[in-house]
Amino acid sequence: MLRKRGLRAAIVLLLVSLFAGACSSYPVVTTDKGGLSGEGGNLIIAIKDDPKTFNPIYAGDSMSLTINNALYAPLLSVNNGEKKFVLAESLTAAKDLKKFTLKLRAGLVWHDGQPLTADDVLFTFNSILDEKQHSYFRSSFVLDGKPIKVNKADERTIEFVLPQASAAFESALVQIVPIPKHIFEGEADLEKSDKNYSPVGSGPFKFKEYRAGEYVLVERADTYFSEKSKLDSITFRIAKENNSAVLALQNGELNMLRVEPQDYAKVKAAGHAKLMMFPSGGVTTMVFNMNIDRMKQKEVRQAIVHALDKQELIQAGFSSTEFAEPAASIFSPDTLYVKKELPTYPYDKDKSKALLKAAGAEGLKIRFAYFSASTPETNMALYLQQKLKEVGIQVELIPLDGAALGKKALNKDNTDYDMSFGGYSMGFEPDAYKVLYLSDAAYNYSHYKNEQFDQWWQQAAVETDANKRAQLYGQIQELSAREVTTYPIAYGKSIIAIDARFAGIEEAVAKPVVMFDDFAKLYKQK
Amino acid sequence: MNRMRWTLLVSQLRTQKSALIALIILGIYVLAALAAPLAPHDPNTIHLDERLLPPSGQHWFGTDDNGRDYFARALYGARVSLSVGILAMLVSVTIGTIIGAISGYFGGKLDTFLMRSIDIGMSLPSFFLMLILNAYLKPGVVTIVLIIGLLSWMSISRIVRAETISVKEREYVLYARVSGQSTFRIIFRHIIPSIVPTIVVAATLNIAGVIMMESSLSFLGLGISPPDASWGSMLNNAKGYIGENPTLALFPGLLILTTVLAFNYLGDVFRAAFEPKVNRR
Amino acid sequence: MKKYLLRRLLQLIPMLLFISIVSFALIRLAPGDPVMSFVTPNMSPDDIERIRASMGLDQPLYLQYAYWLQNVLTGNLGYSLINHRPVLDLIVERIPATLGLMGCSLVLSLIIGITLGLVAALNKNKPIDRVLSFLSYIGISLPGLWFAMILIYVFSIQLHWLPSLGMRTIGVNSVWDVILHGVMPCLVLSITSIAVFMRYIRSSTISQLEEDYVNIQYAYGSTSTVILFRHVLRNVLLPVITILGLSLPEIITGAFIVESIFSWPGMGSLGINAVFSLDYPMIMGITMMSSFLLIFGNLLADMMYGVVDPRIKSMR
Amino acid sequence: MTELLSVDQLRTSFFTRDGEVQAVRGVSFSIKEGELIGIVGESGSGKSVTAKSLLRLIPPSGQIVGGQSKLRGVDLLSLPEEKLRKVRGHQVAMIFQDPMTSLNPVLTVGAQLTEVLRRHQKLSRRHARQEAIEWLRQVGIPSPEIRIDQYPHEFSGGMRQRVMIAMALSCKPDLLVADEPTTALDVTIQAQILALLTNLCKTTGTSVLLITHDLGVVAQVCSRVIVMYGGLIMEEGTVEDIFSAPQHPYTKGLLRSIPRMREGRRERLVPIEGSPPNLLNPPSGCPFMERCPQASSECLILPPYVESKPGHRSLCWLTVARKSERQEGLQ
Amino acid sequence: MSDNSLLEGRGQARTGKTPLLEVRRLAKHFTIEKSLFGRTTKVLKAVDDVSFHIHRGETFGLVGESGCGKSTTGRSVIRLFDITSGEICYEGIDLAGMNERQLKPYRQKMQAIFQDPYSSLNPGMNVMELISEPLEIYGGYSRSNRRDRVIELLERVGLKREHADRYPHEFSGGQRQRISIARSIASGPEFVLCDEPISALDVSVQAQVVNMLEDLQQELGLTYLFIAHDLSMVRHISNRIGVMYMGKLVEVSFSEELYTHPAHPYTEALLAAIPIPDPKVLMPTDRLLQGELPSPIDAAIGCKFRSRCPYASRRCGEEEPVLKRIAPGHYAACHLHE
Repeated sequence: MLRKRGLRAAIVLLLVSLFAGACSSYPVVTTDKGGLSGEGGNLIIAIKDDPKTFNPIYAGDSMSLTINNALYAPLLSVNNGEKKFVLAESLTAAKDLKKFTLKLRAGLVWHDGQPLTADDVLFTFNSILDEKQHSYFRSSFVLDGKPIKVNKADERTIEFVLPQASAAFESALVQIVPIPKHIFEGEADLEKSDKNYSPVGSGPFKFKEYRAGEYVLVERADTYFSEKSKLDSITFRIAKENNSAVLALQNGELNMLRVEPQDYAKVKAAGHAKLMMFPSGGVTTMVFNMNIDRMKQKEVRQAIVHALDKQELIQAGFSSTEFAEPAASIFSPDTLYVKKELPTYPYDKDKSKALLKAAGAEGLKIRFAYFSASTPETNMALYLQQKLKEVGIQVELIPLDGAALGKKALNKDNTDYDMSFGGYSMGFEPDAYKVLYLSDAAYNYSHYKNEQFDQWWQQAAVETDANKRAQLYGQIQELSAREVTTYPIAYGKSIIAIDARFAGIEEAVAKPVVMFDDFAKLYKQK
Repeated sequence: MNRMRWTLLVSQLRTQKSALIALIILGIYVLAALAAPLAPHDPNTIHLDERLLPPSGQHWFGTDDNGRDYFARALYGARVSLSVGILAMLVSVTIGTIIGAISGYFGGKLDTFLMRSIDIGMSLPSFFLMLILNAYLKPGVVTIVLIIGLLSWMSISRIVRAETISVKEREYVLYARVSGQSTFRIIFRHIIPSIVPTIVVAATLNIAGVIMMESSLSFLGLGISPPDASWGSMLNNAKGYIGENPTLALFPGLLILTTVLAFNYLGDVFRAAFEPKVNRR
Repeated sequence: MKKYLLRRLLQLIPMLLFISIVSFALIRLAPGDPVMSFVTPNMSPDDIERIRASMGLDQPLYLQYAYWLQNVLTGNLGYSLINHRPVLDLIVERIPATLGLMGCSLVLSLIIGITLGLVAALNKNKPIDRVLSFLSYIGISLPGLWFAMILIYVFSIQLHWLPSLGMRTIGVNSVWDVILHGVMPCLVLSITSIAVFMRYIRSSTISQLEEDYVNIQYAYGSTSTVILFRHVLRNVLLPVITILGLSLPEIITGAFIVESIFSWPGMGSLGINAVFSLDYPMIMGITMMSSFLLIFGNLLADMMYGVVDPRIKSMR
Repeated sequence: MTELLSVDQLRTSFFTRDGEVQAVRGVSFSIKEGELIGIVGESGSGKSVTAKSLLRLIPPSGQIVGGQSKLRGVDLLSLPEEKLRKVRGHQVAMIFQDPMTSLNPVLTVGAQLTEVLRRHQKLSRRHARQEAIEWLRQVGIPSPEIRIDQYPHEFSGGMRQRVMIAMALSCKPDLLVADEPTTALDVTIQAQILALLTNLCKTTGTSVLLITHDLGVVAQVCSRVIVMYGGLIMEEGTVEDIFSAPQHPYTKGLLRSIPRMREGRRERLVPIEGSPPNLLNPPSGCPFMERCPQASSECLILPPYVESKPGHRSLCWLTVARKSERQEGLQ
Repeated sequence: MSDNSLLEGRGQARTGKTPLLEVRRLAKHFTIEKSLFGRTTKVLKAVDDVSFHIHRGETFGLVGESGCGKSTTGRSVIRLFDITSGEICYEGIDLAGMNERQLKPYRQKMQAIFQDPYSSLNPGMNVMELISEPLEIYGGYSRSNRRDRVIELLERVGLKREHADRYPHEFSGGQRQRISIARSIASGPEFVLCDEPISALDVSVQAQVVNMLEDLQQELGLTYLFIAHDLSMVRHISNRIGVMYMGKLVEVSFSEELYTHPAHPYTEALLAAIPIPDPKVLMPTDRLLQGELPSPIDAAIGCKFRSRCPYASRRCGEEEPVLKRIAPGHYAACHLHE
């Protein structure tokens, strides 16, 4: 009789184990109340994906940058041109721009109560410069091969000695956020150390909890030196699918969301949220690959540009010019010395055909590469294909995923395609663009080589006189617009929807990439 | 197919009205696919001012997010989806039948080797294989056909192998060996014709699976490259507009559902028509 | 029985080894470069070279594989190139969600599939049988993506009954909330296997009812319900175990797709990102994990079959 | 011996897609207490369908379209289902042809035996197990206490048929219907099973209806024989009369086509030409007509049953003619 | 081993000539279980050390219960698969080692008819295609006279011209066996293996097929190896009969003598078990064979029949009996006859 019972037991066991496995494997949290929604409120912000790291010297992706902006306070920050001192009290540059002294505020403290001193800043810079740590920001502090020197003057002052003058040094400093020496000292490999999982920061919010694939929870830090955050906590909620995210915004599961152009109308109609729009600081361009002979001919480039109506091109990519302004200069609107009046190429089919005939390029065939996962690029490519067909140019579309496109673009003698889209956001310092346009620069996607052009960039980098610099950068933008090897299309706009119940948006100062400069200023109305 | 099986199939079709409906549906779709150029609008021209229009007299299925006529795109999409379905099925059925028949007929070490490699192939998550294979080949119909074909032949070869093993023991195959017929002739004159019914059934069910796989391939961004479209890629693009324009998702989804449904019904009708009871006492 | 289990386990090792070689070769030969996903213009080329070296990408392929294998044997699946965290931790964090989703959908499809299959078989050719058969046809022909969209449109957008995002509402921590979140993904994942089980149970019950041993039971005065539950059901349910094993590949692929539609925090979304950014160690980790799940699933089903079916047990 | 079962004008047809197959076209016979009667016939003669119709065990596509089958005066064919269930297995038991598929492969032999015992004899689980072991010993299965917990696949063909006999006789039925019980067995095992069956039925007084196509089995085992062809009874009589003085041309043809064991001379076999009739549209008259060497136009209409000897009737105009000649001779 | 003794009995068997077919120490073993490393641990000895010969024009019957290896012997003789050991000499030439190419001419001479009428004809081919297959292989017929040859064969086996275009499922069991026979004699063979050709047919139809086989043997001088488990029919058709038990040949003798004076206890029990179709002759219930077939896998030494043999002695358990001549043309493998 034993065997019979064994059989029945086996089947029952199979079913129960499957079900138990299903339920027990859920880390069902029943005790912890999640966000500490006290009277200050818990702001839920949607992010596209998990943050790559909580260690600022390795943070490159927008998710990590946004969260670190809440956890850590920078030395100083620059919003639409004007400087604001945070951890630092003052930054004085020497006459020859070769020496900078930085003075920290008094009484600064880390979230765990340890004092924040010049030692931490020194430790941060040494870690960044240390080749073994391969931090992402090392290149900004190595001027043609020679790293800068950092030494501690006293408990609150640091001196930076540069091997050569650099106007862009201040913009590099803005990106750096000090990390706690007492936490990371002695760690062989900062990148992989497990101290990164429970970060100790210096910003208005401190780290509470991270649940993979779901959310990152940060709460108000009382140790913050300036005005405490009115919010009790912020939850950065991971939402991959943007239409279910828009839905969650409507039923209150989310309070803040970066909105895609095509969802703008839907969110506006729903009326739950205020919509903020501000320049994203990014420039979308179209790049001609100068390694290809046909592309070397200026008439061909001009013919192509004349065949496109910039207004319609933007409408195709961003569904309306409301979400992306037509761009004239290769500099983004928030960059110093940006020029508005530059040569333009109005939509003129006959001129385009004439130019093509002059260049002997009838029946031209072009291979156009674009990033397959980006909807704007895909739609613009389709529009471009149809428009160029009208002037007799045959366009073959080549969709590539991020890794493949990146590798081809950075290959100096790449001939896999004739044209492609480009895009960058370099911040307010014009010298940062040098990396994209110098003849032998790593990221010169169009591989355009011009001595005169290079000289102007080098002079402007070391020129101390402001209007001399303005005049140099003016000539640069002028030449680029005439040569049209990189054709600026649009200045992108970031659209952020915030639940109507939250206020303090102006004080928090909307900012590209990290959404807001200071989350602490936001609060929940009663 | 010889006379006997043909009459059986026709009688089965007459009695099972569901099979008739299935044939009619497939007939309409194939005709529509062939007549695609006659569609009122061109599927790929972008009209920025006519974006996301609801179905109307002028645009029967409305327009998509680029202002392209959705009905025309559905017709051209039918061409892609049906051709991918049939071509991929042919690829997987041919490979599957040959390997299955050889492995089943010869048995021994060759059979164990083939079966072990199929076990390995089946335990590699097909999802990853799709992504990786697609990275090698440039996008297009040929790539999709190859990827899907290479992924779905393994289940067919298992079915064919099992059937070959059972047919191999039948006495008319023993007689063929006794009367000195060559192995090649035995496989192609006796074994494969007797397992044609199973192959046909597996083929129709495979087409259904292939069309569904094509739509999930598009979901992963690996399907047909723009400006052309398949039902799968149309469905995938419609994902973003499910809120205000559900029709964008409704039409391709319905078309895929009815096609796959038709193939499944046909598969079952073939199975019923060629049921082995025909030659059982 | 133990000898058979030992032999199957021994076969498992070369298979997993072979799979790891094939996937390593396939992944590493794909065009593109993992460094691209986090390179920014202000990083100098030699810094990039140093980063690539730190990832060990500059050594010859076979050496990289040797290191990878050596690490795996010591239980360390290497570091994700993008998230800078051990692959094992990332996977272990996510596995419960995927297993939970797959587990529930298997249980759901078993229960519903079997009951509907039996109901259809018992009322053969009656209206209810025709309706159920038609539904089962719809079930196997329904594209998962489309079904998910319909569910979202009806239950989330229009009726607001069910959330369509992630596994949990923020600030609410109850089992009921997780279940509410899991309803739609589970349904989408199991709709096809419900149909498959139903069709199988119906056809095999009908064929079992024509067997001699059933006639014998009638001849000895037994009723049809007793025959069904005491005799036929057992013969019908046994092969379900093998079908369970065979349908694992579809369920795993399906789980990956459903997870990204509903932002479900499982292995799937991790896998898709890893492949798009060519994060080699992560892809290897997830491929090996899902292959292991598949092979182990089939082995478990096979063993289960031996335990439950006396004919097979005595053979081993 | 009192009459146990009387079957009157039994008609059973199968309704297939191609039309009505009349498997049994009006069969009447009776079985007395303790009698061992055999129905012999080739495939398609309707012998098996007749047996199954007695307990209404025909597959769903078939239907009993007429006639009665009275067991001790109670017509089984019109009995409501729950009452008929009481009869099945208790008063009338059955054994089928293929032992390999008669037992449920996933249940132990003991489980299946005790289930029948407890249903008809209301025994406790332990008591039923004892009874089952006893019956296994009676049908000649060695060490039954161990084998009762084994599964059907661990028994040979012969052993399984013994289990079926145990199952049948354990409820002490009045009638045992055995549908080709030994066709699937080897000749030495067949001999053992037939010997076991006849002894047990004699000791328990159970009457047996044996269905077979093997004339040798009928001759050795049965006391009375019914010869069936084309869904009808061609001839019925005691086994001695049928074998020594067959009246119907079909019976004669059957007997002539089997090799005789007489020594020395080995004459050529005399087969019955042609093939069995198609019961989809059966001939109106005698079904054997197209294959019968002495067929005449009379055979287009079915003759009445005529007794050439008390208890020995046959369905043929020749018997009718012979009877009338004899009566003229008598006068 | 067995010498070429004088052959009386039916027909034109010539004495002293080399037999058409000579089987010496034939063995065919199947592997049931392999150890982890591929070494075979359990073997089923389906046919074990069987020798016999068949003269031209003779019918040699091979009988025995299921699992005794008679079908495997028959199929080994026509080289349907490779044998484990032993020789198969056709007119003195050993076929055992040959490959398919070398076997080709012998395939024409050796043909076969199988048991199940529903499985021996390819359901997808009509009668014309079925019967003309051997003609295509062994050539000599162009398309037109191939059709005439087929119709001639059809009529020879009692079927009509219009049957040529029908499919197997449109015929009764008896008619299908006739088609198999027509197919087997199409290429003009000398030897035909009949592997239980009538077991699946009704008694009346069996007689038709048996008569036809006898007529064809007369007319074409065919030699038959007739395998069956129905002993009475085998006795009718065979000149000499071999009885097999558990893969061994236990007795060989002329058909008449086997029935009148069976030498081996198993043959005796086998004959006693045949139900005689005559109520007056009652079966000897006392000499009924008891017990079950032992499992074929256990490799016990000694006579395989000893567990069920009423005369079993100690010697039977130790030493395996060998086929010995006990009378002209009559051999038995049993210690009783030493």
